[in-house]
Amino acid sequence: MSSQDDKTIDQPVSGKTADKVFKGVAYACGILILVVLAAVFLFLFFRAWPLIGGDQAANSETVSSFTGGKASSFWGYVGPLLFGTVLVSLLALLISFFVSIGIALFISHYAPKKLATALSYVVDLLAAIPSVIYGLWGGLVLVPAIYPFWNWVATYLGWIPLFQGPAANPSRTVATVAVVLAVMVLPIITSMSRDIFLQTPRLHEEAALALGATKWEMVKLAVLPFGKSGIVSASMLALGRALGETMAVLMILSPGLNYSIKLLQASQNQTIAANIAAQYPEANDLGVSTLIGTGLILFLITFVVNYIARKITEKASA
Amino acid sequence: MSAVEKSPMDGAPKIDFDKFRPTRSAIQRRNVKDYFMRGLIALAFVVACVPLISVLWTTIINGIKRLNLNFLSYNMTGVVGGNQTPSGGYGGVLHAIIGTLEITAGAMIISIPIGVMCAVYLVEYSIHGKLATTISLLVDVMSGIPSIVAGLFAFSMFTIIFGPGTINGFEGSVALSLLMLPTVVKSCEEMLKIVPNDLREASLALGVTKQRTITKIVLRTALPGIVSGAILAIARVIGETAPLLMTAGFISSTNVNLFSGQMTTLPVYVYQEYSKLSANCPANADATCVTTIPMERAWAAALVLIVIVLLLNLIGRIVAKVFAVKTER
Amino acid sequence: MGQRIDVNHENIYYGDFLAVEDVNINIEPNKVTAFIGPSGCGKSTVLRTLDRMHEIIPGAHVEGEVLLEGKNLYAKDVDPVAVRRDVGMVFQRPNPFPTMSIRENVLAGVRLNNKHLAKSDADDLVEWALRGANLWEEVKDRLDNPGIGLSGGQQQRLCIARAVAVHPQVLLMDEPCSALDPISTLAVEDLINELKSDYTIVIVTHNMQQAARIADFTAFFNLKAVGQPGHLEYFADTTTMFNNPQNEEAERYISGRFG
Amino acid sequence: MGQRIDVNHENIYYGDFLAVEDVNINIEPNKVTAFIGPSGCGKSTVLRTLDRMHEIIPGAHVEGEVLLEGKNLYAKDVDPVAVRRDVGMVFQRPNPFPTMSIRENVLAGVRLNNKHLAKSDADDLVEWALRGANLWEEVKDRLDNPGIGLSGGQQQRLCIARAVAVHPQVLLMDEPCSALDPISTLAVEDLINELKSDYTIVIVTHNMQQAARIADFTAFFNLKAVGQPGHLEYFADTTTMFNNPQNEEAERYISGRFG
Amino acid sequence: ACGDNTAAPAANSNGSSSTTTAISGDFQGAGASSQQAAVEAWIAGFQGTNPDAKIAYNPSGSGAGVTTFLTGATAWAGSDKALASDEVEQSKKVCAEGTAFDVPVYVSPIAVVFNLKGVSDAGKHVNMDASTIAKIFDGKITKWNDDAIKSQNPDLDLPDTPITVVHRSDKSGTTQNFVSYFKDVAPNDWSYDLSENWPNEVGQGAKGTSGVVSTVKQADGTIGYADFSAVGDLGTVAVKVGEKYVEISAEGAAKTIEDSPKDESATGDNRIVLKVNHNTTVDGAYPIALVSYDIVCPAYKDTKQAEFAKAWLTYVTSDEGQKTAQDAAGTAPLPSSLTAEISKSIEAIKTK
Ligand SMILES: Nc1ncnc2c1ncn2[C@@H]1O[C@H](COP(=O)(O)OP(=O)(O)OP(=O)(O)O)[C@@H](O)[C@H]1O
Ligand SMILES: Nc1ncnc2c1ncn2[C@@H]1O[C@H](COP(=O)(O)OP(=O)(O)OP(=O)(O)O)[C@@H](O)[C@H]1O
Ligand SMILES: [Mg+2]
Ligand SMILES: [Mg+2]
Ligand SMILES: O=P([O-])([O-])[O-]
Repeated sequence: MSSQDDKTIDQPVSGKTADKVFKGVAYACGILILVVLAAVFLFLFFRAWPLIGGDQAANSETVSSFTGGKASSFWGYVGPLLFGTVLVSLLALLISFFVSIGIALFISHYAPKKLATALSYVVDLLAAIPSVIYGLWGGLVLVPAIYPFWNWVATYLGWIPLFQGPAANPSRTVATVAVVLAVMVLPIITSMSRDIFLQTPRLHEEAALALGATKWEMVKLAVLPFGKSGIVSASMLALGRALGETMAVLMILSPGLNYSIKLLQASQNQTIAANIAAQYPEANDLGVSTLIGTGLILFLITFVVNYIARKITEKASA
Repeated sequence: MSAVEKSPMDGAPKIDFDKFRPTRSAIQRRNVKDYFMRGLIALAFVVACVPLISVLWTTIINGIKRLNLNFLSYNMTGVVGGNQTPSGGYGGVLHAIIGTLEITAGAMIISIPIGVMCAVYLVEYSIHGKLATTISLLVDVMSGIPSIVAGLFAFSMFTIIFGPGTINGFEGSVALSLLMLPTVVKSCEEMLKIVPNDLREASLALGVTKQRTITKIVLRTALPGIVSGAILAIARVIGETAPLLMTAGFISSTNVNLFSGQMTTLPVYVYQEYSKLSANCPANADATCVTTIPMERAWAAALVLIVIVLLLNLIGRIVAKVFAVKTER
Repeated sequence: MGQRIDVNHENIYYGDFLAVEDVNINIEPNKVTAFIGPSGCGKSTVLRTLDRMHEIIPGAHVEGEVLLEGKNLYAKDVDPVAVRRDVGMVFQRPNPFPTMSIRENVLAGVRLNNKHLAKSDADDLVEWALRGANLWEEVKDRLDNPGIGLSGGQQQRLCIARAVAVHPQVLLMDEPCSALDPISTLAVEDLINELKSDYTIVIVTHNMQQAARIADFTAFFNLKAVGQPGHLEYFADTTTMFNNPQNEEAERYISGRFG
Repeated sequence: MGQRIDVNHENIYYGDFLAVEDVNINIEPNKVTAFIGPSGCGKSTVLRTLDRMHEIIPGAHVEGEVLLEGKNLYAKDVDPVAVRRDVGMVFQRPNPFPTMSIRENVLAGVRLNNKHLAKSDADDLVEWALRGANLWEEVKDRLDNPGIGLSGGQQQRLCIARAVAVHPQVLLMDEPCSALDPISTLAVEDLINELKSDYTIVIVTHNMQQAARIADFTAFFNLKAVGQPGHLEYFADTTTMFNNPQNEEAERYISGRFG
Repeated sequence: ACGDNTAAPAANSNGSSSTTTAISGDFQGAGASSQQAAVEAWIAGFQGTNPDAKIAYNPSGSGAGVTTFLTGATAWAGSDKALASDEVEQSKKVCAEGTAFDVPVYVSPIAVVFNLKGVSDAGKHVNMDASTIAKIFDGKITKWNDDAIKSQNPDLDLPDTPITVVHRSDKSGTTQNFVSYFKDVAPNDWSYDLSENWPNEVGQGAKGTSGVVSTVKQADGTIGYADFSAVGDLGTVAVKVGEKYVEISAEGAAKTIEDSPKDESATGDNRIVLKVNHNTTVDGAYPIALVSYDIVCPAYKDTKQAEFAKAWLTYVTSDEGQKTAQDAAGTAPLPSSLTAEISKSIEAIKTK
């Protein structure tokens, strides 16, 4: 080969500008996240301001009108909502977590390749089923179908406060909503953890197998540790979706404003998001402020939840 | 030779390996556990299948009844009660399909470039800095923004900029892009992270600029993952109802202009039809007047929505396959 | 005591691709057998069939018999997990478990069978195995640091320690020294010499001097052309192989030797 | 023509950890310089400072000077991209681009820099580079297959071909042969011998015979104890290094040689 | 636009009184979701004579509809309840002059629906007086075979099924109208303040009329309240008026409204707000009914909007409009006693 023209390190490098511009754009996009979030926060805060800076008598009147006189202060209103939101979401996550991880492992390491491909596809598809459809299904199909089961639970496990009877009929209860939300978030956790599990380095899997590990031990030694942070982040995404889910809750749950863990009884809890959707259409200006105030609380809660989760991940990977 | 070095085994403890030999029962236990976990994992799969199949089955069975060409080619103008329209149908979802596609496309165009570039910033440029930690934490937080709050945000933003009562499709796109963004960033970030560092080093060592390394090697290698992440993000928002109720509104005629006028999307359509529950028929109506038509339309529209999602998935898969990258594991 | 391995008419496939053809070899117990041959001839592939690691690659399968003390590893009723318990393996690329400390990496295999290991037993075992891999001095003060934080050579020695710690009957090594410096290599070779009184050892190596130094028997694999299946060209005791090979290909390969 | 490299008082850090201390070395143009030394002594680390690849590791930085033909690579106005264009590198682990075919991998350095090559020029370049890496015969019929589909040894040779294809002034190689069989190694060594008329070559190797065979100069790195920084113990022309080293540590290390 | 169904042929379209030039342009309305069915039918009918008028109605809810109207973004609002006085005040900002006013557009009976094996599925009614209904909805009566119910239904074989009350969970005009019936007729059995929110925690709440109806359908022993048009094949309660039990019907509701006075507390020009007389004893009157209103301005900044609002209300309150709503949404027509007054209010809209 002919030698090329001599290069030296002094020669200008082409693509320098592109390099700088690209870096600038990347930084800008990173910072844009901050800006957007700040905008959302500020807007919510601004719209919720009358709760703090406005006429307090009018505020408590608004809250009374929302709650039928049950609460008269914003905190008395948001407290049970918050409780309900967290209760429903955690239940949903609890139900779906182990099932999801199981399915993800099934697809990534247990099922024959062809079946796994088909299942992956189905899971991706299910992740995409809109919540309004889950709402339809939950409200019209699941609610009547699941009543005998809840009734059975209430009859035989009623001594556990969670399952205290009588089971509401129709079962438009926290328990049923949690099942629907679990079904909704299941594909999210499954599809993300499956992707991560599939990325487990072959080297590590082989190391485990060569030590005489059974398949499950291989999963425990190589796959799960590798996927841990992915699983946590998938769960957080799922929790985020559950916390903010509106339509399915709105269409299924019979709401109430209690600090109650009677999962099988109706009119016990309500979630913040569903409450906003239910009340927003008929709310006046001050009512909207109150609802946005609750939205702000939800926003802060997700902040806290994610912050804690992040700390857990950091510790795990340290 | 080894005389030069003293043997590393000098001073090593003596080990009685028989102590560690697996006992029969230990092996038995491990095998049982292995089978047990295998069973549990398969069971998890079966358990999850029940509701998921039920959802699909219900939607298909109920939806197929009214899903026909007429339903796909008309909107809801001129539909009165349970009466048949002059074209022989009962109204349709053409306007909602157009609305869904336009609004979702708008959201994609906003959020995918931003999301990918943000992930690039997080993975390729930030050096574990405070800013990056904050941003990626906030991305997590953002994924928890309730869709309804996103709707309120977009609504008020447009109110401030374009005057009160502004409602249009693009407003819905903005609300949805807020919801899509964190999903795009997160999945893209994960995908960029698993691109082996070897490849970046190989490219940089060839004297390739960072920008070209990222666009031509890193993003290229991660592309299938990014595509499937983007599809997941689209799936996350294409079914949103609550924020679109306030931002894009609801209209029974076809509106193709994303930037002006209300726009119906499929989920909103489903919800509105569900809310109607039933339609009235005049006292002297004949059999062509169907009182249960709104619910039937709701299920049919739900089925259309699922089919659209399915098609998107298919397209995504084909794209991912065409660009597929064989990485060793 | 080590166990003997007899391979009869073995064909090895990756999917439809026949990678190695008709291998017949008798591996003596308590001896070191080295596999040599050009790149791509299937040394690693054959080695991996000896503890049924080959079959974890999707589509990969084996025809023929591999007898461990007369018992066919590929018989229907044999559990591959049990096989791998008895036949340890060290890989070409170091692969410590990234989430585990150095100590936990060494104990990983033992823990599978002994959930509750006495601390003192565990300590002894860790020290014994790490000394065996000539890593003890370097890491004894940071046993609780992650194994992945070590340099490449250190990682490989850690993997050897991990394989040795379960005290297998047979030890398979796929170029275990290719990432090691001479001093570590020497230590590992000493270890192999020491271990062969207890175990049967099979080692793949590119380094013919290494084969000559440590192996009792040497198997030379070859392939007729690229894309063709590899095969066992010549098998002999090491002295014959290197001094007086009765096979032209082997002689050509060895006489081109260096290093 | 190759360029000379002078390293002055170089300290290399990973974050706060001083990995290599006070390196001073003069690397002659158009000669092969080998780095040897025990595992973890910092051979790879030093090598990577010669084309500023070190600094892409977060927190990693360098003190001191590295002069390429008298020009400090670490001067403010020097662009690392330009440095790396002049100084090619081959890594310990093969790392072909998985998205690219064999052909595209070879051309990557040229193509990624947005240079347009006529098809015939490209074909010539691919053949030249692959022949140089002794890979041409094996892959010439499947240039459009993915590079990742090759065996480990083949992949590494592909990476050498890729580095060579951009015609660097200096070529850095970090144990390029550790995954290669003897025949490929021989070919690469021939290639190195051939290339040194045009380029300056620095190679890290564990194989002292390799160093003795191909290097004109040899640098022996060492480390006092684990956790301590590594340093350049002794630098000499290869003949002196292997026959008559003026350094006790080096002599001890080399006399423990084998293989 | 594409996909439009050709407008239903306007039935005997010589009916419209003032044959001014056809309206054209884009017009928006928003408000009560309960009006949706009627409004859709009206839009179709209105476009029969004004094919170039593009009208969109967003059934976002009465409150949101009024709020949107007060920003000036819509030409009219549909609402289940009349404007509050501060809303009237606020409307000064939006209307070109004067204040907004409400015009009744239809009357709708509220049904007390139930699902009880052996009764509702046999197509039978249950008789109840206001006090019994109030006690059920207040959780005081919990069994279907309670003496209070039995005594009023000697012919029925009532089972020992527990009663599950189903009420609206969202703010609702239907709720307010329903409980105001208790307030007026059985004040001793209903102690709660009047509100659009359901006041107690008895039974289950459901979103929207559709939620209530589908919930009632789902289980045996349920009872709820819903707009008549949504009842379907559920059982309905015959309500005691005077000494008789009256089954629900559009005509019955119309009779009650005819017997209802104007609400004197609603002050403001042109406003026609009715106070439903739940205590009516008119023969055949069904006392639980609500009046739905359209809210418009007497003058608009854009005269096109004014012309539209005028033509729209004219059509909606015309006999033809009322008939359309009755067919499409099962509403009851406005009593003829109001016709003159309504025309007067509509005439007040300035189109120049
Ligand atoms: N996972 C795989 N799938 C398909 N073919 C494979 C796979 N692994 C190896 N091969 C092929 O099998 C043949 C033998 O490969 P093997 O890795 O056993 O050779 P080797 O002698 O160990 O080479 P090296 O010295 O480079 O490690 C080669 O042609 C290789 O391309
Ligand atoms: N990315 C890194 N971060 C922190 N420390 C590192 C990193 N890479 C290497 N080191 C440390 O720097 C020292 C020198 O490592 P280096 O890899 O340069 O040694 P080497 O001589 O190339 O060893 P080997 O022969 O095993 O490749 C070692 O102590 C190692 O632990
Ligand atoms: Mg190999
Ligand atoms: Mg190194
Ligand atoms: O129409 P509603 O006010 O009852 O929702």
